[in-house]
Amino acid sequence: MKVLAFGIVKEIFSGSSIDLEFDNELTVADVKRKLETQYPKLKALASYAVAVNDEYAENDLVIKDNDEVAIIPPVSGG
Amino acid sequence: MKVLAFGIVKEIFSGSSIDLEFDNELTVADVKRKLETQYPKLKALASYAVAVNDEYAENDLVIKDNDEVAIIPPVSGG
Amino acid sequence: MNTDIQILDMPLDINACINWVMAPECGGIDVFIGTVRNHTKGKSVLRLEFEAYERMALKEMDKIAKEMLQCWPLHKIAMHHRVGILGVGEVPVVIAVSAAHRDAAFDACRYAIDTLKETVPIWKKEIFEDGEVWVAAHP
Amino acid sequence: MNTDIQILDMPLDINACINWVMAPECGGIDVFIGTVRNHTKGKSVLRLEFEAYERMALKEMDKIAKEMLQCWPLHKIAMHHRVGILGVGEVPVVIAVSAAHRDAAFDACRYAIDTLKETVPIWKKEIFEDGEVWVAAHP
Repeated sequence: MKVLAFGIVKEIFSGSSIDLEFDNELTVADVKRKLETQYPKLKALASYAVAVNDEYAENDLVIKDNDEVAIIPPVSGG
Repeated sequence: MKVLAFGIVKEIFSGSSIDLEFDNELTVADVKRKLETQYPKLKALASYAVAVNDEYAENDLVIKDNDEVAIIPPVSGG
Repeated sequence: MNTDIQILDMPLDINACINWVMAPECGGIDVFIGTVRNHTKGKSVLRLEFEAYERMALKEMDKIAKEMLQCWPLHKIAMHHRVGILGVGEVPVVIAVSAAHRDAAFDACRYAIDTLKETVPIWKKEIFEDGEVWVAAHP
Repeated sequence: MNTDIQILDMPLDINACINWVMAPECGGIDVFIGTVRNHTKGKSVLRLEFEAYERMALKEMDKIAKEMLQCWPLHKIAMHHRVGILGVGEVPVVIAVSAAHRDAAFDACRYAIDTLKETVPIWKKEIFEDGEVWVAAHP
């Protein structure tokens, strides 16, 4: 599964996306858990959300093949 | 005493100013009373204020020679 | 001088107001632009005529600006009001307020237009096809 | 179409936003202009770098505009956000809202910028003389 990174998450991932190992069906909560294990610095953020197909996703959402997954650190536009 | 008129008061006075008879010392309240007798249509306005020397004046202010007196009908700028 | 207050008998320059308040120490600008509406209470408006007791109006606008500067941490205030005959879509008033933080700019700008409409001796006459009326004159 | 929502990597055109929302049926326009401030928390800012998750950001901005149109009687909304490197004094965001009556324009414009800062996936990095920081990233 390709996971897009923005803002500070690009620094944490050392790139604008990573490939996450995807053996069985994953929920958003699963993705967060996996990423936090792999990139502990995520836990130091004030907060972060996961977007699936350009929409903020709840923890229990099941991610499907071809979904676009993105990590959204605290936004600061305007 | 010269009294300036603006907006609808110019129509009530039929001009942009009138001369008010000035026998003894007048307060703002006196001016209002005199004008309302002479121009009863003033009483039909939603309200009106009197300005003396470019400032809104209270009823008990005594008007002096050379003061600039103006009738301020309801404002509607903006 | 951090206020620019003017009464003008020509089209207002919105850009000039914005550029005048803009500054490196500011994070936000709120701008209110009044425009002449083509109808009021269901009647078509052809044009508006604005008249000011100019010296007093400038004084009252200045008071508003001073109050704004006292109440909020603002940087600059531009307040321009037009007089004369204005067609539909033209701009009778522009108020631009800059501040380090946007809340102050929003609050102060709104206070400015609300208070201007209550205290500044400027009057408008609405001209319809079948007559004209001084706004707010009668109950 | 009564909304004009854009993310641009060139200087925003404030005038274009204002002219686009202006209409004969409107009495008031409120405009918020964000500007890059030269300091934050006592430190000098050299420049800002804005990054957007563009497709999602446009969607979220569009949601905000739809909510605004549902909550207030508005005429038109322009919401432009810039990305890339901005110097002090430059404009990252312009929101212009027109309405028949000013209260709706003020309320909706403020809602727009408040909500944009909370939900729209755009990030800014502050660049100082001695380093840089992604705003709001850490507690």
